[in-house]
Amino acid sequence: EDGGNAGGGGGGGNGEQPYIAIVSKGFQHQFWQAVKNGAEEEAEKQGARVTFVGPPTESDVEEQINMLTNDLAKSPAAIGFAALDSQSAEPLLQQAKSQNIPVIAFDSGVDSDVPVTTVSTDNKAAAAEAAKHMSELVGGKGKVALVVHDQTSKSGTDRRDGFMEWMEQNAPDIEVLEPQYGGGDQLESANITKSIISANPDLKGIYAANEGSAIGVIKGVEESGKTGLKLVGFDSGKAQVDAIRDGSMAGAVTQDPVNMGRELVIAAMKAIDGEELPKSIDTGFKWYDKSNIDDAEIKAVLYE
Amino acid sequence: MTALETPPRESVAGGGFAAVAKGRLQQLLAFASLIAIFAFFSVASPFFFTYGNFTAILFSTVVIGTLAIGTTFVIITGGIDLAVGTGMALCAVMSGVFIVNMDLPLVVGLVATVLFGGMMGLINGINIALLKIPPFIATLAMMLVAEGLALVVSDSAPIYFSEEPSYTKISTGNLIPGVEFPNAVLVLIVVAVIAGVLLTKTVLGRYTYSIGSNEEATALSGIDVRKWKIAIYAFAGLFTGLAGIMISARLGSAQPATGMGYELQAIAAVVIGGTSLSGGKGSILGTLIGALIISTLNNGLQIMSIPQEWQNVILGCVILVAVYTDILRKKEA
Amino acid sequence: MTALETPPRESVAGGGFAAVAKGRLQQLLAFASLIAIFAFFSVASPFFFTYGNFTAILFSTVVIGTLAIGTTFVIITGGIDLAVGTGMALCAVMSGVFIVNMDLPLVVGLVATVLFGGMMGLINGINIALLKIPPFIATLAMMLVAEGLALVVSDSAPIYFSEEPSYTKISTGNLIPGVEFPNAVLVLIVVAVIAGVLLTKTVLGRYTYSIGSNEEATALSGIDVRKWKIAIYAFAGLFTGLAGIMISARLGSAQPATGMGYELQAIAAVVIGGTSLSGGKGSILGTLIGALIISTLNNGLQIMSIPQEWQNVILGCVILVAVYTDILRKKEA
Amino acid sequence: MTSTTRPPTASLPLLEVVGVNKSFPGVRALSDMRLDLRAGEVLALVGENGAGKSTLMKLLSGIYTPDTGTFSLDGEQLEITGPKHATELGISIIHQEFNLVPHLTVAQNIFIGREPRRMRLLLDERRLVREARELIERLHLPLDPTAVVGDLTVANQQMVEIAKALSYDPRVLIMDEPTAALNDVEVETLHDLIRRFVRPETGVIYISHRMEEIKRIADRVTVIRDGQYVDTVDVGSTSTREIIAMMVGRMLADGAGPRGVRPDREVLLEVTGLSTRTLLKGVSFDLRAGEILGFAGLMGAGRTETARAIVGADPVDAGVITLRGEQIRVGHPADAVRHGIGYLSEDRKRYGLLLDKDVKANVTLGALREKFTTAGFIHDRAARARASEYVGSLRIKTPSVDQTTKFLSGGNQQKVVIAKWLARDCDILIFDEPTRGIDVGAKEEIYQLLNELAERGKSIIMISSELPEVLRMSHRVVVMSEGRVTRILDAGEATQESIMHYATLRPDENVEDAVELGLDPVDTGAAEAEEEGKP
Ligand SMILES: Nc1ncnc2c1ncn2[C@@H]1O[C@H](COP(=O)(O)OP(=O)(O)OP(=O)(O)O)[C@@H](O)[C@H]1O
Ligand SMILES: Nc1ncnc2c1ncn2[C@@H]1O[C@H](COP(=O)(O)OP(=O)(O)OP(=O)(O)O)[C@@H](O)[C@H]1O
Ligand SMILES: [Mg+2]
Ligand SMILES: [Mg+2]
Repeated sequence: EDGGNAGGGGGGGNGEQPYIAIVSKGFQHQFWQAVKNGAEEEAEKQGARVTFVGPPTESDVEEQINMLTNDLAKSPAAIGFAALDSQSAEPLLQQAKSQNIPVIAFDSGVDSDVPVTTVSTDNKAAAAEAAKHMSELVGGKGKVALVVHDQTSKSGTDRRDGFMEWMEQNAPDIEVLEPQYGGGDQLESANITKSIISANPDLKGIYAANEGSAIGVIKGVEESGKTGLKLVGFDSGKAQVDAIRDGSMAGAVTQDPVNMGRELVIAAMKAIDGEELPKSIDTGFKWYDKSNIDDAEIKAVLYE
Repeated sequence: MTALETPPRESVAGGGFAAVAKGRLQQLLAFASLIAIFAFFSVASPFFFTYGNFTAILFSTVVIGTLAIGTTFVIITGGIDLAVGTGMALCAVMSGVFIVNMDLPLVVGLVATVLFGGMMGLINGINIALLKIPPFIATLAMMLVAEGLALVVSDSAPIYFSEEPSYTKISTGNLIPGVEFPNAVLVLIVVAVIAGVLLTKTVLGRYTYSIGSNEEATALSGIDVRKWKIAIYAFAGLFTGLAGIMISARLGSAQPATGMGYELQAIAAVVIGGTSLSGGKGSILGTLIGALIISTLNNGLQIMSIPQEWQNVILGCVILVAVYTDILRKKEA
Repeated sequence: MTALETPPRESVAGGGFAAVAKGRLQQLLAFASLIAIFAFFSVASPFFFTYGNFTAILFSTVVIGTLAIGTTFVIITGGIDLAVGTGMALCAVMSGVFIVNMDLPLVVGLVATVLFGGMMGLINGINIALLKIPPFIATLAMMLVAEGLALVVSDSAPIYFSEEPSYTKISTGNLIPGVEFPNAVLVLIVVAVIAGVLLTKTVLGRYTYSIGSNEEATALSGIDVRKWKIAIYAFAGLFTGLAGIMISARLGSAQPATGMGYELQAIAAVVIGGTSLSGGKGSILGTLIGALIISTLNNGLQIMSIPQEWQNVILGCVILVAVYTDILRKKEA
Repeated sequence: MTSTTRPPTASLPLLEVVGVNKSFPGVRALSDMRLDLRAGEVLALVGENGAGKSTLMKLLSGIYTPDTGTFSLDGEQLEITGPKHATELGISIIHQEFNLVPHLTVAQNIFIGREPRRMRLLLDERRLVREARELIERLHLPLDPTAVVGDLTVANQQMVEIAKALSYDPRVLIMDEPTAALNDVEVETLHDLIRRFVRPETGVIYISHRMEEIKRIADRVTVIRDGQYVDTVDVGSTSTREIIAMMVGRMLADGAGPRGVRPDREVLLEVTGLSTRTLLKGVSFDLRAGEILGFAGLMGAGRTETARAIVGADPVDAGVITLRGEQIRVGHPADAVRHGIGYLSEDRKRYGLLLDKDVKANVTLGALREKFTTAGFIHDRAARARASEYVGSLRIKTPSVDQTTKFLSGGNQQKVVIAKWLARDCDILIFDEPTRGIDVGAKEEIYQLLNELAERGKSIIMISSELPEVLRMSHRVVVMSEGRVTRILDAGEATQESIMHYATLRPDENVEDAVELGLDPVDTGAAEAEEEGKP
């Protein structure tokens, strides 16, 4: 392996450390920061060096391709990659393959035979879980709204479609309103939420598809003064956890981003060492609400 | 140069009676667009014309409105400020640092945050006035720096004000007893009035217009344009700081990654409100109306449950029509 | 209007010998910043100075570069175009519609896409030149409309060109046999040369400068400014169409939501390249250098493994320093 | 007096204007205006500032459309639809305002809209430059076709406008104050040009406030007052005083007062060895309280640059400025004004006015902080009162102090700038071409004003390209050439001839001149100039 060289940035110091370049779908959001933290922790434990980059929004496909290109130029020992669009990355994945750099897909699958394994959770299934709880909370009927962070990215559409499909199949009496998109921006999501509430006085519940949307929804409901709405969130973070504790949000689905980061690095190290890996590694998701929020296994997957 | 222009229909701030009346008329015209939009939505949706929805619209105008007021000053000088969006995020983070991490008394923390915004503006002003870097570049650089620093300072994690319940009251509390009227809107109104007075009644405001109208002539009149430009940018920066407080007070947390894109909305509000990007004219009232037009459209289209991908299309068209009608009316007035 | 400016010490393209020499010097100065940045990264990282990385930098310049070339024309007239980013996304989607959904022959589809971009520019031009809507507003509205329409037309899902392998070849293929040099870069070079010739050697280019320098005087000289402005915006729109093709060819898919933010980068490239936002001067070469400065910085900082939150901070500072050095040198030159 | 007496050379009316009315909001610019231009003549058009001269010309060049009235060319009635149409009809105009494209070159400006092309779209730049050069040579203009227009002085820009107008081969040439920015030598060049242009089939309408010029160049003169036609008379048989009387509606006192002697008061300002990188070489002079110090020189002699250097508008390389015996540092015009030195630029639009602001804002701009505020708040009423006061005392023609300045006529704009400096009340005022574009009546008023200021103990530097004005007003005259002070003349020794002698010394090219000035010719670069050899 010649990939272990520390780049000119001189972060590692130790030239022997294997270098894992991670190109994520995002960077600034808490979810991605949690993945990053998990990866960095694990790398430290294993004596590896990681870098973690991601485009500012989950629609900046070209930017992600540029980032992947740049990281490939550093000849890393392995690459972790969460594709915004599988197909666009295919030529670069092929290039990685020809340079003998193992690629580990994470977060969502990549339609390609290049990645040696995929560390992911099933967003659709997680969203369906949220739908199931929502249905129970509102008693199987009434109007439910969605505030989603993105209408084109895979995580956005999966979390939307998983919810809507479950409702369609299992809760015929629940009317799901046209999804609204707030770009994951708290303020915009809050404003959207208030509009939805104004326009639908008989609304029963709102589902928020990521952390930013969830904070916005919580704020919007609070500001509108409307009570009795059932809110179901996604991901974690302090604001959501607090809301669930004080009852303003009923519960949320969380994936385990920290663990995803860890598993990603573990898989990468194995790949570097030439070990066999399973086709996919599921990092799972969990439903949490007031009743189980302090359980050890839930606490472990929440990030603040 | 203006030989081709239609003769003057406009007035500037502080003119005589005729001028004032004409000025008012114009603002009424921009205001007319807003009223038309209001009327339309009121008819189109039964949920639009409610007290609750009005306060919702006003509430959603606060952050953009605050940023747009600061931006108005900068644009009247003929400059531009791209740093207000991410700068606001950095100020929000700084308020978290001051109030939560350093545990300063609330008032001290608030003042420090506003001053921090002023300091960013000051740096912009120095880069622009002393180093002669074009405003677009200087504030673009500041936008990037603030974006990065917000993440660095906050360690890429939100800072929560859970221990400071009075902090969120700044935005969501009701100072007026018994009336459901969020403080945030009061704050916006108060700063708008202050900004309006400063712009029309003080030397700072007058020089803001003069610099935008003819910087060289202003300098040759014995006014230290460099000093005043720095002052104006620093002053505008205070609004970035205030917006940082308003957004984090509303959310109960300082979100380091918010803010990008707000600058364009703020500029749009200013320009829709009749301030010219080439400088020399504009008003705070116009800016507020511009901001209200945008937030009313956003609100109304959502209330009408228009599919979101169409909302932007309609928003774009309505802005065009509103501005065009305004142009037509000015011509005919 | 521009009679009020400080007399321009610089010349525009197409001047006499002295003017040309001065122009060249200036571009060399902007170029010097680029070289300095290159030199720094080459020393700082062993991975930077490689053929592969150079083509990577060039490759990553293509889309912004193409947009920036179109934007250069608009900015030289003293206008601005905020619609190039989302407009590009709409054009990408339209190329998907033409080539994949309607199954038109490749060449026809490409031409149609470019013309579609031109049509968007035409609409901008009409709004600006005939209806007298300020460029900022007109193109902001177009930006919103295009953003929405890209989602509407594509049904919010990417359109894949999997059945059209020759489509992606436009970007990723290697026309030059045996040399690893992506076609996309060739395309950029070719259109840059064409744009440069048009800007400096044709009537269109001459009137572009003339309108930006003194619109009034241009009109009084008997030039139909409205007609030419429309033509210039429409022409600039062609580059939006081309950028739509280049980005979707590179990605193998038309992404309806990509594009927001590209307009700011394109404008930044133009301004860093020495084109003044107040119009009347600028060059294609400068714009290319500006675009290269941005993409080289992005590439180099990542190659150096600088943590991402710091990358923007550094990017901002370097842009400031680069532009400031340029200003200093011009003063001394 | 009627206009029916035709000179023997007179032929058919080339251009006729009948019954033209034009109003702007609040202003009746022209009412029942008429005018006839005969083929083969130069017709002067005179009137006070704001009389409506430029408005009439803008109607003729298709920029404005008249409310009522008709135009006819060669007896044929026609409608002028726009600037382009006007040039097609053979009417070319040189506007009072700057109407060039500053970023383009001289050649590009001259042929804008008519660029020689190949294959319809491609520019033939070489032919463009060649044709421009031919034109410039034919017209004997001192212009470089490849120079960028924005870099030229006002005077040279004016030359470009003239070249551009003549390049259309017009039948009617309208010149709206073409000489306002020119000095005597250049005026002569222009007049030569006009004489060569006037042929039996062409005619010129010539607007100017300089009466002696009109005497020299025009055949007849049409006088207008307050937008109304007064009369048209033969220049040869009418005295200047009569023309002026028609213009202002009364007889003006003969203004040529006694030339002043340098006041015997303390030296206020002393400038020593002022040099700039671009032009000035060791400029030194002093200025007493109550003195009017004239600055004379040819175009580009460096008078403006001296003024700008003193007030800190341009960077200074070397030199000492002493005020009341104390050395001062001036890095910015604000410093100068703080020390009581004010500068009125020669280019009021570029450097003097906020064109899109009202008269009041302009008048009070400089003194705002000192005179019209408390704690930063503006006293609007005081500002308005003061502005109205100046509008009255300087007879600024404007509907109100709220009128936007760009809609005032050129001369009235100049008065607004003067009012701004009067409001600021500086001890030292530098007037750069203070009467440029100002009508005779107003000129007298300005002269009186300068005298009054001087009597009140103010010191005045008056830069002017009009020698009669310099001679009449100055206690002493500083003559400059090529960035040097070549001589300071006392009132007694200053004559047209002596000033011209010192203004035309060229020590850098001419060794004898250098010797006369006591300069070392090697220092001055004369040697290099000789080596290069002049064409
Ligand atoms: N576009 C306009 N809008 C309003 N008023 C105007 C406009 N143009 C000219 N005026 C007014 O019309 C009158 C005539 O102006 P004009 O420019 O024709 O004067 P002029 O005779 O050329 O004066 P000067 O000798 O000072 O150049 C003035 O009172 C002027 O203020
Ligand atoms: N901004 C400028 N850019 C380029 N050249 C300039 C500039 N300002 C002045 N110059 C040049 O400097 C020289 C001195 O001009 P200055 O204006 O001081 O002369 P002047 O004696 O006032 O004559 P006038 O005003 O009649 O032209 C001129 O040759 C002019 O071309
Ligand atoms: Mg005039
Ligand atoms: Mg001068």
